[in-house]
Amino acid sequence: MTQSSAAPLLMVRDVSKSFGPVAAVQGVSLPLYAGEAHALLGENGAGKSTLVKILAGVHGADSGELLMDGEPVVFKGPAASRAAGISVIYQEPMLFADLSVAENIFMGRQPLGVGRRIDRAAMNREATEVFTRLGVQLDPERAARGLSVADQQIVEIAKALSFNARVLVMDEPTAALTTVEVGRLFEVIQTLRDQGAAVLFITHRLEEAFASCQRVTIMRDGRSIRTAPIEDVTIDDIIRSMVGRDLDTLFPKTATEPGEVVLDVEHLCRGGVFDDISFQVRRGEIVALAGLVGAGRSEVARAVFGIDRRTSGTVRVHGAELPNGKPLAAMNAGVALVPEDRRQQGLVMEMSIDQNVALASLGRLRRFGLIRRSSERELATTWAGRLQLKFSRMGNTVSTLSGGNQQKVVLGKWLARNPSLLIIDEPTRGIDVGTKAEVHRLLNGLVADGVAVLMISSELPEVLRMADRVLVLREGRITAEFTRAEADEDSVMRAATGQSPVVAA
Amino acid sequence: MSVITAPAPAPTDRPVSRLESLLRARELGIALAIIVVFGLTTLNNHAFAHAASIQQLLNGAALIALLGVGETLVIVTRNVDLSVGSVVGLSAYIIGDLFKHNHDMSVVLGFVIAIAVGAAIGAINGLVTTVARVPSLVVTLAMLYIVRGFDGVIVNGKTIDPDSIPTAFTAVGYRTLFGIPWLAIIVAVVVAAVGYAMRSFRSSRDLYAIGSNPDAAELAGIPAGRRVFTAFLISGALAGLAGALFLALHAQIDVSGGSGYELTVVAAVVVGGVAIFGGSGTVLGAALGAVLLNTINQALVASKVSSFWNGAIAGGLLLAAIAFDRWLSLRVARSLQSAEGAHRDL
Amino acid sequence: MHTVRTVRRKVTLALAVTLVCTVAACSSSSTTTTNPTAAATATTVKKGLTVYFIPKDTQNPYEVIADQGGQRALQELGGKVVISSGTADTAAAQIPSIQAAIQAHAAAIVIAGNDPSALCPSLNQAAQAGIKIVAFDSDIACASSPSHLFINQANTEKIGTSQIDLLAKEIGSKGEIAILSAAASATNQNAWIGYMKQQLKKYPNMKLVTTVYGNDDPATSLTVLQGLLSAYPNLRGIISPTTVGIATAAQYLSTHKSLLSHLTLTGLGLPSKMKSYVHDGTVKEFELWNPDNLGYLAGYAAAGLASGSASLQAGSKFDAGKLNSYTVLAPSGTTGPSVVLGPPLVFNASNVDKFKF
Amino acid sequence: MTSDMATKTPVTPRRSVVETGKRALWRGVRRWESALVVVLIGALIFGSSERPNFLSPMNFFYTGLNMGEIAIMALPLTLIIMTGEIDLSVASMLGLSGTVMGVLFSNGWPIWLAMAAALVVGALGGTLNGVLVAKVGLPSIAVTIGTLTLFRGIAVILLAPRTITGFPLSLTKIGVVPIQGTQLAYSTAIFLVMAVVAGVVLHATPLGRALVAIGLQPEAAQFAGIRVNRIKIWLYVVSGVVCAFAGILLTLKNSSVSYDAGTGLELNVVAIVLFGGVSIFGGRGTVIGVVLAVAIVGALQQALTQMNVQPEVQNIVIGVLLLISVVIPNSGEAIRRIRDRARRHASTPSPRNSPNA
Repeated sequence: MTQSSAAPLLMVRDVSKSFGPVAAVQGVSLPLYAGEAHALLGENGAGKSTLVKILAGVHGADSGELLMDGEPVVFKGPAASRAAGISVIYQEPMLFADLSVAENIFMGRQPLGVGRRIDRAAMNREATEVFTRLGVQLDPERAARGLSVADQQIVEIAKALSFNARVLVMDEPTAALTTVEVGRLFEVIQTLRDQGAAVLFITHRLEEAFASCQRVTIMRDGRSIRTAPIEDVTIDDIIRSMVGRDLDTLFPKTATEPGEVVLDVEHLCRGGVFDDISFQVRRGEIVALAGLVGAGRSEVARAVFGIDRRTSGTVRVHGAELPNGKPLAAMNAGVALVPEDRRQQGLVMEMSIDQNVALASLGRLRRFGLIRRSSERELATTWAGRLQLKFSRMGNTVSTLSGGNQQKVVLGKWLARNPSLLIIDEPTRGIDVGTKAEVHRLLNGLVADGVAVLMISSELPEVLRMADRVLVLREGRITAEFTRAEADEDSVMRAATGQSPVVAA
Repeated sequence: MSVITAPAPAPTDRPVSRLESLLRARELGIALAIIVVFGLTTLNNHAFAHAASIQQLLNGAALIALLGVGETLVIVTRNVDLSVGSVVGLSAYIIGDLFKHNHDMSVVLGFVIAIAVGAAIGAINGLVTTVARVPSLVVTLAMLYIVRGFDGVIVNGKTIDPDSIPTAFTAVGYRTLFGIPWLAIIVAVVVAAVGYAMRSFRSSRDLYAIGSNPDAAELAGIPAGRRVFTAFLISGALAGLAGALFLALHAQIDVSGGSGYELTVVAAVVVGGVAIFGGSGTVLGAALGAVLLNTINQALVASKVSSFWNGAIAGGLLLAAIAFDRWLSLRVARSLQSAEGAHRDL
Repeated sequence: MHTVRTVRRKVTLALAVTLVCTVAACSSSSTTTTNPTAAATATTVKKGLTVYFIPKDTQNPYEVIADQGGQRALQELGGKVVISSGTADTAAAQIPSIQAAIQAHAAAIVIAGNDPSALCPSLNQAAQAGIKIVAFDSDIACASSPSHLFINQANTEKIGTSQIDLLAKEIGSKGEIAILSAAASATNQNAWIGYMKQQLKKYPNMKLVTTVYGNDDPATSLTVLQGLLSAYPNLRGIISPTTVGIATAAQYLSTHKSLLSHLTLTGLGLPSKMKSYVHDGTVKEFELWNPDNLGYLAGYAAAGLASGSASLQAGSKFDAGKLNSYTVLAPSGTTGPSVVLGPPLVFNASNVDKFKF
Repeated sequence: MTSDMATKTPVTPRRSVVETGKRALWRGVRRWESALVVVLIGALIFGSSERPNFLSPMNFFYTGLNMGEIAIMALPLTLIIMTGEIDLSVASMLGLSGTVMGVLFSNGWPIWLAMAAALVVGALGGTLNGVLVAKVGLPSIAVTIGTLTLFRGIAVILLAPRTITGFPLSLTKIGVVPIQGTQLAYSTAIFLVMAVVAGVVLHATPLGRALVAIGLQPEAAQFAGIRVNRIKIWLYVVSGVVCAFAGILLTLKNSSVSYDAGTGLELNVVAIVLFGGVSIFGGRGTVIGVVLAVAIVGALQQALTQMNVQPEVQNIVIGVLLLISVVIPNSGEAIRRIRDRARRHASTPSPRNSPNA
């Protein structure tokens, strides 16, 4: 915990930015002090990402000003912001798949040799140096295509380091990271702070804010609600100021009595991805697949649903075997999959809300082969109501919704088929605390009604509090199974990272 | 939430870099293909290996190769330029007409004007594409019509006859230096220069970045608009140059000059290993792609196969080429996955 | 160039046409070959006639020249010519022009059909609207109506045989020869090639090794020519019965003079394109008829028909201005009444400069 | 795990990090049809002001005749482009099917059987495209440039240098005369029927919705249980069959076929579909828009021809229309972006301004 020097390194003062009628950011102010990590918290749609893009120079502020070392600065573009010593790490890494890792780090400022030509040797050397500073080993000449999300983050961070950035802005860098990698990230942040950099850290995992930040600013509806040293706030008042009201218990999992087997997976195998996966999910229970990102959890889900073909093994739903690689067959057998990546897989972002809700149920909405718009609208309205969807017009594209509401649309799309097995991958990734609670309550309701739920989550607390049983995957194999009682953070993490004799499943 | 510090992962890259070197050796692959075709043809017809017919191979491929260079720049940025064929026709006719009316116009000036005409059209393509941010495929398709139409209006049934073009100009089309046709030398120089630039300068690396991930390019502060504009500008200029060379080579030009080139060029570029959706590919590969297609055309006639087979074979080859690319990238992906697994191993 | 290109018509049909008119044609036209004196005045022809010229496409240089001939004819006759067609050599592109002619109440249509039959229905309509139909350059073959007059540039057999004879003369009637044609679909090309093969029987020592197709595109023509040369090193002669092909070949040979020692080029070409090659010795002789005269004759025929001073009666004569008078040949086979412009002209260093086309 | 790097889609404004303005574009697209109606009316007024009987049924008949094949091929292409793919092999398939039909017919097959065979070839060709694009996962633009060359090449092998004619008149006349008692060309009627079918399928059926979803976001479509690959393959098969059918119509219209029938039409067809407001990136567009585009282009061509405007001008007009059709819907966003940049350069923060201006 470093003390904050008098003048902030970067001061955001009364900044506003609006898109048409939508005021994304209104009069936000926050100070970033050298050597300090500053957590920026808030629900989705609170305006955090817009603020980040203003700092990054992607958007120009409509009013208000940015002061660096007390001097007002105006960024004409991302380059300007970077030149001023601000570097931004976005939630999804932004790499050039076709270019080498080193070139990704130094794009636009590659070290030059004689005749202003790029000095590749020097470039690779510098890249390696940065990686050593980060304590990782990546081949700088290797193409970025095919890097794991974590390694992509590493490259992004390396990029930021190579700038010797004075201000480092991280927009949910941990969303896709495993605990191990998060740990490494925090060490990096520590290093940067020691070098006198200011860090703005955006996350939905409040624990992380407490673990690594000294100061916190909470945003709601585009406004900065309060800024305070971390030790002056508790999780509860943070949540209160985020959602603007008190929250009933966060993870209200009610115990249920599991019924007969719905999903029965035997010796499921997909070459090079996962191997010999066997498990069952019963009516009225939530089974969680835990493990590190890349351990093959989502891949198992995809194979069960039929998005990917399985190389061997069987998948039975209500005793009937599912054909290989046929999502439609799975759906007709009563399986629903709420995928990991909402924006890419879960929704057609440019389609209207009602059309997205109806997309998986069109078969039932036909008359003489034609879609009945009326019943389509009706279906959508029903589910919007049940899920308390916040929207202005059914005809708007889902891209206009906040992350949480988008997730509700995905859920509505699948619940509209009233499935008997719901596979839900990262149910609450990147959605705000309020909606998180709603989603969890919803899952409870479903299992209570006898739906079988297979849940995949990188958030241990979520897994531990929601799941009746926890299956841990490591390197594509099930390495442990815990009952609700046995499961705790330590045991699950050890099984996931393979740091202990595997508990017999 | 618990924070466990673990040793850093060490990705095992071996299989990757091997396959990547294979990818990089794409040019090598095409070169081999050319040699094979050439060799087989020579076996059943020794005349094919004569200096003369090698010159012919180079001359024949020169124009498409030249256009391929420009097209590569554009395609690498995830765009496409379909107007090149029309540009060739227009620039060739314009300077042809100038020569016709003032016979003692300097040859150099002729080239300069042709390039300028091409550059002008390239600029239009670039401006509309970048300023209005509209798909270049549509823009350049429209320009294909407009330029060809404009060409037709000014040509209006006239032709440029051989005797109205200064021999000093046509000489470029057939003179040789140490047995290498000037045409081929000019194109080779362009390929070498642009190829070198594409590897060694920041601005040209930007082109790859833009094609590889436009959003990231924007965030990296790369002036995408300006770069893409430049790519179209160069593509246009080279098409103009190609027009001049067309006139020099054929000593005649009418309204149909260069029509249909656009698809041939794209085909050559794709055969040359340039990814149609941008981000990767080299001008050398594109040029070699052009040489390969032309070699096959001539090899067919030379080996007394009916020239009727040209089309079918060229088409099949193109399909084979892209299928091969796909197969290769799948291999890379798979080997990466296993590398991935290994990497998680710690 | 494209005269010599893309008449979509069955070869046999073409043969039938020409075999018959041959005999008569030679007699009638022998007297009336180019005689550029005394522009006769056609008293019997009405003034102010509008004649639609519909070439294969508007850019076809050969036909541009022919159309100019037609314009001159109508000027002499105090009428006017409207030239209308598409950019592509397709019947579809010509149909709107026929339509336009009908709506403009033209007196006659002079058409170079891109398709022998596809135009018939629309031409039929024109005929019903009282428009006289004249076909030139490439005939239309309509089953019954409309009746029309075909202006034949020269008879097909003569074009074929004479080129073989020309080449034979130059290479001493022996050695391998090849043909560089236009599009493989060009029916009149194929008809001529058919006669060339017949004529070759007279020259046992000359062997036609292959026919290659340059599609009337300089680039393609050059590629196939180069392939040809490396495929047949002992090639003695090349016939290119298409103006683009022969010009491309001439350009290549004139720049690779070494080849000329053993290789001879001839065919059908435009003097304007060829004269430099004739003078630098690349090409000794080549053939063509006078497209300007072709259009001129067609113009007079159209005007005559429209004014009733000419008829489709076999043997009936009509005035053709500077070309004197022409006799209409009897219908035969699938061809209706026709006249033949005359035998092809042979161009060489002595006369190539005289011609403006 | 790294899908964002694995998949590559052409860069589009709406994919930009700066996400605003895409709805402006969306609305622009939807407004496009009404714009087209205005343009069409304009074209008609323009035509009839130049030519009194421009709106005559006969004129309508010929317009339909001229646009027939292009219009028909445009429909399946519309659906394909809706899914974000493209098919450049349409014109080659048209040529190939005509060739197959002609060759078989000339070898004594009954005409109906020959036609059936042509359709089968269309299906096979389409399957090849579909499998390469959907199953093997190759970029459709590259694949169909390949099959464009391949199909045409096969046609050349089969037919060149011959040209087949002599199809039964009973059939060939449907290519040139209107339907009994109407002024409707058969091809026009067929087009209209197919257009209605295509329109219903695209806009009112689950399949159509699936096409849109695939075009906008293939992965999401797959996760919603839409059989993306199968649908794409079938689209290409349909496209192949329809183009083969168009080839049959063209053959009958010309009552003759050669290997190069319809060469180069592919770009016209693409141009019309795009001018109809279909987004080249998929997911956006309407069949009615494409129908309007066909009507506009047809009317303009007819008008310009009858005014005896140089046909090249028509190319320029098409090109300009095409440019406008993409620039207009995007201009809003462009203007906003320019203003925004200007504002930021004049580094004084100004009051809010709408991104969708």
